[in-house]
Amino acid sequence: MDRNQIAKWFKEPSKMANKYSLHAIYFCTGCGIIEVPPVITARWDAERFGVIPVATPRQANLFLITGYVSVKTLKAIIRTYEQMYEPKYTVAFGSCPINGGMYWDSYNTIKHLDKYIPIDGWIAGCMPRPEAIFVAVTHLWTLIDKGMANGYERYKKYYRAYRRNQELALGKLEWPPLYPIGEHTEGGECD
Amino acid sequence: MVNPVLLIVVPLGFAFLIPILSLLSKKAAKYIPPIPLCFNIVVSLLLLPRALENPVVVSIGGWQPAFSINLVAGPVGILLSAVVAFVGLLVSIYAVDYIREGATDRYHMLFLLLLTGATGVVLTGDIFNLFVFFEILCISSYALVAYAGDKAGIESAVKYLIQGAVGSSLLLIGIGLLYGLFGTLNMADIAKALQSPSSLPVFVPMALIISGLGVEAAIFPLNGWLPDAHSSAPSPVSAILSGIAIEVGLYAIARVVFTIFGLSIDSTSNFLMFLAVLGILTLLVGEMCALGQNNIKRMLAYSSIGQMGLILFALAMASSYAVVGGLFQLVSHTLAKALLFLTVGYMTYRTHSLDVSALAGIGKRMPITSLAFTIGAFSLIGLPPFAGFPSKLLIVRAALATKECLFFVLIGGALLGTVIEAAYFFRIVQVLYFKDGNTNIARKQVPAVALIPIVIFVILIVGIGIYPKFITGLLSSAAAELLNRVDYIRNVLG
Amino acid sequence: MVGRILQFILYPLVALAIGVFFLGLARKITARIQWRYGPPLVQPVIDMIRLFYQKSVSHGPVFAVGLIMSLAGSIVVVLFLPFGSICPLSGSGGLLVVLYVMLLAPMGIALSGGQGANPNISIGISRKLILALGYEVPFLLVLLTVMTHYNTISIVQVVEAQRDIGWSIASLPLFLSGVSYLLILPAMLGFRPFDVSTAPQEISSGPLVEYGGKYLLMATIEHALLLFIDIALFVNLFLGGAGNPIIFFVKMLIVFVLVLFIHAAFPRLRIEQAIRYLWKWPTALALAGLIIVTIGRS
Amino acid sequence: MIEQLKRELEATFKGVSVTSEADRRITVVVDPLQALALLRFFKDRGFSHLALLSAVDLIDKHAFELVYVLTSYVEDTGEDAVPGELILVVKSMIPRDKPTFKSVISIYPNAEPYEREIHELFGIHFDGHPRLTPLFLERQYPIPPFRKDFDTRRYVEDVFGSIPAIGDEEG
Amino acid sequence: MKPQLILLIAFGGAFLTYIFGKISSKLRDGAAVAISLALVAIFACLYGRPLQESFYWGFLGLNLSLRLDALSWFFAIAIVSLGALSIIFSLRYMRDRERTDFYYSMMLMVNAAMLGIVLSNDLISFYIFWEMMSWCTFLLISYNQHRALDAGMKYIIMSMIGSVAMLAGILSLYVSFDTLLIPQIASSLATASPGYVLFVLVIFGIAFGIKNAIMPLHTWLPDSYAEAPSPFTAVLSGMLTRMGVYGLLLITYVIGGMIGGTGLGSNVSKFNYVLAWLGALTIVVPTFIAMLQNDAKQLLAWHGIGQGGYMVLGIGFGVATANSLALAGGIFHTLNHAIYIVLLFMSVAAVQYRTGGVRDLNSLGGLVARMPVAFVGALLGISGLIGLPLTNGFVSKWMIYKALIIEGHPFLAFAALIGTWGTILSVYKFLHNMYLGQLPEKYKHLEKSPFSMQLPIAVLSSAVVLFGILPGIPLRVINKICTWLGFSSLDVTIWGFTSETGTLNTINLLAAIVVVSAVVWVLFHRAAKSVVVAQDDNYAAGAYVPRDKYHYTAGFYEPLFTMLRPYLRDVVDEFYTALAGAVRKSCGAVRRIYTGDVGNYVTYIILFLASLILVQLRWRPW
Repeated sequence: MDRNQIAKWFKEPSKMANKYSLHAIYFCTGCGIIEVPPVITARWDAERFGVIPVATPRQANLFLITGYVSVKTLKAIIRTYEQMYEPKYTVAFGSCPINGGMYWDSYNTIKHLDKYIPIDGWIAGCMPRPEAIFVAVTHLWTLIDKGMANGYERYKKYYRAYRRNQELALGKLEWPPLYPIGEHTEGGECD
Repeated sequence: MVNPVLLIVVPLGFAFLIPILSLLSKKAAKYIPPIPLCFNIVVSLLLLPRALENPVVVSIGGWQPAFSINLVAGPVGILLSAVVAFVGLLVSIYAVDYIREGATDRYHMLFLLLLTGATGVVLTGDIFNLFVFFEILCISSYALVAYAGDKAGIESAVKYLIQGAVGSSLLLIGIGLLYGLFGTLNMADIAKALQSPSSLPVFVPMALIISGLGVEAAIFPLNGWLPDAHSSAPSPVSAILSGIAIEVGLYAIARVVFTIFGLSIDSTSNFLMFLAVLGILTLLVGEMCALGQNNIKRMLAYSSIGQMGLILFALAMASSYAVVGGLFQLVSHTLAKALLFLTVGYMTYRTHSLDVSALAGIGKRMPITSLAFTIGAFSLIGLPPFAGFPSKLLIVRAALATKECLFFVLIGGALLGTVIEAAYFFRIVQVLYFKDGNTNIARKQVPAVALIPIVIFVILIVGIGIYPKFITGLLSSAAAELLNRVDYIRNVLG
Repeated sequence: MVGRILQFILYPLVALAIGVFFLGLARKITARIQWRYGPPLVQPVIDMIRLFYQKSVSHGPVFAVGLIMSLAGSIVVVLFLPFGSICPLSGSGGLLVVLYVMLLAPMGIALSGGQGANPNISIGISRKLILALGYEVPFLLVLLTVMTHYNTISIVQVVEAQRDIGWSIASLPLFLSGVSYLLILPAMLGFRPFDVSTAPQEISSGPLVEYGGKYLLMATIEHALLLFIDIALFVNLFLGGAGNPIIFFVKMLIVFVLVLFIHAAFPRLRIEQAIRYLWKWPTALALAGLIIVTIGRS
Repeated sequence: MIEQLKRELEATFKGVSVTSEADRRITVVVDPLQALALLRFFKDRGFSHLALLSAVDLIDKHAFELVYVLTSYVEDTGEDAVPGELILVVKSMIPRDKPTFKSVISIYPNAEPYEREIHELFGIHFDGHPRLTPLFLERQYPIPPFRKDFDTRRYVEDVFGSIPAIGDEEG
Repeated sequence: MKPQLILLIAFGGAFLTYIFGKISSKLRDGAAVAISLALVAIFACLYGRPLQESFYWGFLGLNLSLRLDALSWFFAIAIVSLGALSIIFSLRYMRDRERTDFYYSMMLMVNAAMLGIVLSNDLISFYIFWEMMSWCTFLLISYNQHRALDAGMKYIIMSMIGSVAMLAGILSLYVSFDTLLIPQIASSLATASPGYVLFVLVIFGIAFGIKNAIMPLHTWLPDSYAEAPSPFTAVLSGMLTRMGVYGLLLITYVIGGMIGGTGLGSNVSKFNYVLAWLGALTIVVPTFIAMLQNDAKQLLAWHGIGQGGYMVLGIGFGVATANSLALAGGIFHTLNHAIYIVLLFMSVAAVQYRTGGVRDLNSLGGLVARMPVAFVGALLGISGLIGLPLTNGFVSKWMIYKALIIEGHPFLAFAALIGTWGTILSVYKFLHNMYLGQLPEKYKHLEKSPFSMQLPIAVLSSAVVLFGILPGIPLRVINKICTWLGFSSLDVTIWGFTSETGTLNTINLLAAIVVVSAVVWVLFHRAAKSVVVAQDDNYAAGAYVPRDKYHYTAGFYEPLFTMLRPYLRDVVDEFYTALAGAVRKSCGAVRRIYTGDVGNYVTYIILFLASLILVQLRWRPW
């Protein structure tokens, strides 16, 4: 935790600020959300590290995807992820987003979440404990330090592939694509 | 040189000429009436300068005053006869085109008779003569009301006849009693001989005469006949009835009260106060009945009752300003009400129904007539640029000048009446201009013949409204003549 | 002259610093009350730096103009308030102008929120304005009591008057209005019992829903300044507004901590409950104060 | 009370078998044609609460079994009723190859979501149902997923497996 | 340039436009604009020169005369300029409506009548022009037919009651002083008995109260404003209703000498004190009723009443305690209110013109993208209405409040301040529901408002800001009016007031706000860029809400209304409707006297006669 090394602050303030002010969007995607209240309240207090839950994606720069992702929830996750703005990081909770976990053969859950949205950090475990969340957060700090937490750049770079996968999984999406894809934007004008 | 008797004789002569002429050619009858009326206007204008200094007294038949029938052509008489003749002329021009079906020649004869009666009442100085002319007036108006020939017309004419008869009989009894008391029929003689009007033997004839004349002058309890008569009569007839007949009745009451009984001079009796209260009562009843009315002619009839109440109130105040205001209101009401009835005549003729809502959209179809109607209505309410405003102004000023709180209350009632009047007239104006309807009628003006009188009336109303000095001079001298009884007696008895 | 220009520049920065310190203190003390360790005192500064570098969403020109107008309004109000001995704009209108310039802040946020075109924003703004109407009734009564009592409309003269006759909260009528001011302070600052307009759970932080990086930065600065203004106004009017800034800051700190305890302990009221409360006790006290003052005066 | 009910049932409906397992639970098996009449019959008797509507895929009998579980809100369902409510299970079998059945919304309005769910997951069409739109699932499935002949692993393999990972095909 | 020549131009212009209208509509529009601009030019160059001219003796021996002095010039320039702007505005607004030449001639006639009122030096011509104004307004209000007819009737009946009361007042003055020239009345009224002065004040107070819609007499205003054609509503709300204020100022002039002080003066100050309290009541209640309205013009109409309360409060309080700051505040507020209420009505009219007459606040939204100029006009209008700093409303409200507080009347000030907050809530709802929020699908391709509508909006918006920043310009004229009315003059400077009990300096305020906004803007732009996003790319808890289902501006202050609704019923209006019903029922009853059966009528006659004689026999009254 190099929060109070003033020199670093002056050298690269945006990276340091991003590290020590991670506002997580409070969006219950799956069974893992039951882990978040103890994390942010008295016993484990994530606010020590500057992590507080916020209500809207606009104010957030950290997206915790907690638990299995059903096909219907994926639509909401994509929409929320696209409504957040750079620099933004995603951390996937539990084994289900990694490879489907115990729902590996269910027709209704998404197996590999990173085929649809970029993920910066994974926490294994079928519902990891709060301490694991803090490990993830500190791991995320090092990633930010090394500049490897570049999920949002990957999303921008391979947006066409991401969009194609999303439409493969969900069928036609109502909202226009985030970045101009060019050849097959049917109708909707890109913003 | 010019003898006031001509004013009565010429129209009477022409009246009897019409049936003879109609034997020759049916159509000629309707062009006759305007001639004697023009003659009357010319004569009264000629008489005017002489009458202004002192009234022209003429005794027919050469007998001495105690017995002779004499005419007193003072400023009041001349003024009113001029007004009667003028309005009669315009309405006769209007009737030329309006009256087509039925016995037109009999209509024109009765019309002339009515006007002669009115002129006679205005000019006469003898109470029995007053009664005779009064009878001519009433009988011809009964017949004219029934002229339309439909059920409503006849029924209301019969009702009018009955009430008129009762009124005339009361008048006759009153005159008889007076004749019994004073042995003379000449107003000036009676006035000279009469001391205190409040003594019982004098009061009873006065009461009789006033109620008799009151029936014709549409005072509150006595005017049951007016709404039916004026609404079911053809428009020119109701124009004449509202315009002239009831005004003449009111003049007769004023003449009787002021000259014969001299109530204005002796301060003991406050009978005038009673008349003033009666006037305001008539005003309020007339206006309130008109508010809820949706038959347009009945509404105009009720508004005539209202206006009569106002004039009676003004005259009953007996101060110089008040009487001037009263006479001014009388003239402006005659002009405005005649205009209203004439315009309504053609509107209802075109829409075939008397209902106010049927008049929707007439503003676009008959623009000039509805503009004339609006000007007439605004003048009746008393809005500034029109004739009604100065007259109402004078009446209110006179009432306030008396400084008695009763008159404050009464004038308050009068102003409330004005507000109610404004309410229903503005509603009609809205219906005329701002409601769409009657799209099927062709956008055609009133025929030219009817248009002349309407335009003249409008010019007169606006002219007097903007420049009232035009007739205030004549009115003040007329008021003076009405009020001071002594000059009247001196002039007549010489 | 140079001193005045320096005052013009430094005073808002000092006010901002105090406001941000209060925000950090608020989070720290609430955490400690909730038995948590809580973020460092400088956490708001870190958040603001992060927001400064964060990209954000805009919904059109009014979205930004409204926010700029509201922040400018707050800063200008700060210039009107005497802080210890410094008072840059004392001579141009006094309390009435402060009252009306304070309107700019809520109007600005309402305007920019309006263009955000989000149902949460509209509900948030309507609650914010209703709440404002709620606390304005007692607030205006309090200000009128003070102005009528000292028969002046300039804050500087009120402070000078208190220097010789002691704190105005000591005199009976103004004690009532001082207590009433304290009762409505949480509503004015938007703290817990009354933070119904930016409730994260119900309407996902009301007017702030669409505010991203720099917009959220402006909103936080504006909230910090609001803290400073309301508490400085209270200290000036009721606690005598000390000679040098240090004592002034200590007085502000005491008042702020008092309000903070209420903030940390109470659950959020519904908007009707808030209005009913605001129009019952604080208004009664303020009205009593005003009646006593007017009777005393006439 | 149960015997009296049983007698009435046999009297009015032919070919219906009534068995009672536990002390307050009766199972009635009826052929689809008379099912609606039976449900109407029970509704009039006070069983106004349709607790559950579910289907069972009897793949070996080539049939779907529709199970309606009825209870009553009111304590006593008749004059001499036993205190405590009575649970009724009405079963009817429909052929698997043309799985259609009449909708019971006219009798039990709250059956609407159940019927949509069964339509979505079993593919049983309820004619007379206002809107048989999908309730839970996001995607279209060749065979309704709850049917026994739906091989979920193969479906997952060819649907989700076929979606390439990001970044690897561009090298 | 004699005053009656001006009136001749004004009235002649009205008839001329009607005749031109018959020839060609273009000619008529040109003529209307030319005449109104000519009038503006005339009055502009008549600034310093008082005129006195009696022009007509013929009217029943009364001498009608006109005058032009500081007070009448102040109102005249406002009437003429607002009239010109509304004529320019209605060029495009009334283009494809029928009976437009009637509309234009009536608009010019109303302006001419108002000029007549303001220029008249004696009460009869004052009354004549007052009546003409009333029935012209009636015809214009009923122009939109259908619902406008009842609004017109309500207006004309109440204004008839007012003018009838005024006629009685004028004639009682004439009878007791037999002169109607206002200066002469002023001198002779000084000697009149206090009771009589009170009577005159009450009578004229009723007449001017109805016209200025003071609380108990205000019920005609909301319907008339809402139903009249919008450009005329602008004139109606801007200047026509403020003839009541001009009347009040005339009364203060007439009773000039006796302000404050005992005896006669005490009556005057008591009356004005009651007027001030009525003004305070008129500020609070209509402003909160305005919050309930869902129709844009009704909302603004209720605000018209509320703001009228400020003027009456300022003038009434100023006269009651001889405080020239309050009086100046009242007069200045009349001008300010005229400017921003006309601006607001014009912006509503522009929206109405484009959306085909829609003015229901629950079905509009997001028009800022499509009609930016109308939005800026509305924004400046409402900030003037609220009194935000740098707008003209702020300065005049500041003057009234300072006077109230320094004189020690906090409760009046409290009512006025609460009125401001009521205005904020209802006016923000107006702006939000109409301009901000989601743009409905059907207004996607709405074009901008035409230039002829944007010009007046631009001119008025700049006037709002100009008088807010440099209030000295109008205040110098108002100061002259105060001295003319016999009050102490204020030390007015170009940027506000200097006085020992508290100065107002708008230039400091302007400088502070501009500098600070610049700093904030720079900070704002140095931060990371922001992406402009379509209106439906909005946070909705992850769901995507389709466009036309996303409209939500209905029922803006529902929680507050559930609490306040029972108290915000317009009790006065219900009372008046009940009264009207009672009058109509009694008229029906009276009509039953005429039963139509001739037997009754004859019995009436006989009964009348018998009672006459009986009464004479028994009591001998006559």
